[in-house]
Amino acid sequence: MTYKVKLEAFEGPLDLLLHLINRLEIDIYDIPMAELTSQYIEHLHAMRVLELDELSEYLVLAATLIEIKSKMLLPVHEGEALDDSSEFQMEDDPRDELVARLIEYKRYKEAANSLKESADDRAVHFTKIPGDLSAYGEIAETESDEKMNVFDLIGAFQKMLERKKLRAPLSAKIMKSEVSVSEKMDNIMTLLERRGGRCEFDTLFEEGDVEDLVVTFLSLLELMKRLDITVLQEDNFDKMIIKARVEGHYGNH
Amino acid sequence: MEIIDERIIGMLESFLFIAGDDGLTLKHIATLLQTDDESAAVIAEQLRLNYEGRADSGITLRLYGGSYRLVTKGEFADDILRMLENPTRNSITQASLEVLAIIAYKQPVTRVEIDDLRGVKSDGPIQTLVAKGFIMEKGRLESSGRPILYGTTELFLDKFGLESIEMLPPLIENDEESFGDTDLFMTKFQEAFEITDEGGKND
Amino acid sequence: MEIIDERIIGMLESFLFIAGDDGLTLKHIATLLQTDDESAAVIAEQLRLNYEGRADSGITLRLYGGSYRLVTKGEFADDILRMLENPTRNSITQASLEVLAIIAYKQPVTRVEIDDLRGVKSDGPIQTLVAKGFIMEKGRLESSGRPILYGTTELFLDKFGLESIEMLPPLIENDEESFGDTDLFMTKFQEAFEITDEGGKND
Repeated sequence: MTYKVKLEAFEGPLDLLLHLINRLEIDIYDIPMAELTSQYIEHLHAMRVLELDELSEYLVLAATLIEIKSKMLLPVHEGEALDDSSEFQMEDDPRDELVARLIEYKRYKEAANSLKESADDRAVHFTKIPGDLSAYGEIAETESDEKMNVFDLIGAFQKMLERKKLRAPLSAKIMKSEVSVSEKMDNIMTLLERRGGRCEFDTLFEEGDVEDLVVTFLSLLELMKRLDITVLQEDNFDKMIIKARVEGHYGNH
Repeated sequence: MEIIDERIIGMLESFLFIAGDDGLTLKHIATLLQTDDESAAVIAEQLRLNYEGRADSGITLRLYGGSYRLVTKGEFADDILRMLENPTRNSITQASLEVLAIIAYKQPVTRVEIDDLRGVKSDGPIQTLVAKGFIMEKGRLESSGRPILYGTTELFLDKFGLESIEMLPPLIENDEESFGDTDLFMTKFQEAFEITDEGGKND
Repeated sequence: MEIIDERIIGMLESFLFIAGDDGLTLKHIATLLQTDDESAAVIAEQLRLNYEGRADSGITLRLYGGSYRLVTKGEFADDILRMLENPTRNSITQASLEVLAIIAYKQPVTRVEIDDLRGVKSDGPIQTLVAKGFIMEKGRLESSGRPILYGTTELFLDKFGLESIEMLPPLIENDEESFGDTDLFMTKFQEAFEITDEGGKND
């Protein structure tokens, strides 16, 4: 029989254990060790087909579960009280440590969820790039010898990436004057004319965003197809040269 | 209530506008407005109230990580996101979030402590969080191996909408009730009945 | 006169706010507000009138070179000079920090590459960083114009407490986490179960 395992990504053995406790509606303060252990191990069997790095961590917890289970099966040594204080020493429940770990882990798991919510709330507010103060005058220098923090660099970089995501559509995407392939073909021919009929392939690709570059490339292909230009490369890895067709020369036919 | 000069509110707005993403601390605002921290806070609050009260305002004022920043109002988020080609919202994995939560609450904290708490290795998430600028090294523990102590950054406070690390919501203490919905339901049920009972006695 | 929806004025403000110094053309505004050029112009004019009519507003709307952009009001120009005298933390501005981060991680790198990455001109910050001795010329790119290649200096390593440039913490440039153990886990998990399922049917 293949048992059904809910396909969920577990963040580790404790996470899997919490999941089982929830699903089996177990009272965490009175865990039926036999049931939980067998369920846990069943899951491990299902997961064993995966070669997970974390498998060892799951196995460690399995060992712990089995150990607790066996401890609970041992008879309690009742007659061993040697002094009066013993009645205050409640019998240590072998499950205590595990329960404490689970509860602690669960607290942070919940904190993680609330952080996520908080981040989602924050993400609906956008801000702007700082204004260029140098337009107003010289910025005062507060020279200091203090050490700088390399993690500030990372923060600055991440902030910039985020800002770029916003700027891309605002500045480039919609505002850009789109050059069509036919316009670009004209531009290239004019340029070639001005340069005495030839130029380096690379010079055509020096500026523009990806889209411009694609348009330029398509234009070149079209011009080549029409035999308006030829592209030469003298030697392997040499610079490619674009030559305008000389009137009257139609290839080598 | 003291009436705040309208001009000084406008002045603050112009400062905040220029500061943009960098934001301004209360101290900095006080210096710029040539006043004390307390008055600066009052003026900032008035500016915020102005924004919130006006439907024709697209921006508002927020305090994140100790810096006041002008930000767009949440109600326009969808309109703004519509312009983005591929709006990638916080793509942070559950594992990274767990590690981040542990660091946020227990900082400064070592990797081993985090591993122990989660029951799994946390190297990957820690590396991700450093690269995202949410956590940083806050020194080393003076013990064998001198392990790195991790703490959160200002960017973390900013991106998670927190005024300061003290403003993190408290961890759930004893969450006997939160285990299983049935328990929660029973507790609430009992509470409800206790109230009714007491009400009865008072008659 | 036609009454303009207050919300659309707010929406325009939020768009203009994000656009910053680049501003937005009328055409662009019309697209964003999903209306025609004429209405867009009316809405923009109303926003401008709102700003001009309010003493507690520090910003206003200007049309320069075909682009609408938010600017601080002229009357606060003298006050803004105080921001020059009281620059934000560290003595290094966010802009310089960004440029420094790009150079540190991507060196050797040309000014054009830096501009592209940031989406704004970076001449100012580059000059500042050269003057501070954090970056320097590391040769020229062998292409037309032979642009300068920038890299970080020894002083940079020293100030940031790095033994070598390799000691910079790793960076993630896209939002995807490269440590996607969970995804891999899920894929493998599902694969494994599909196989099991098929096995079952054959029985």
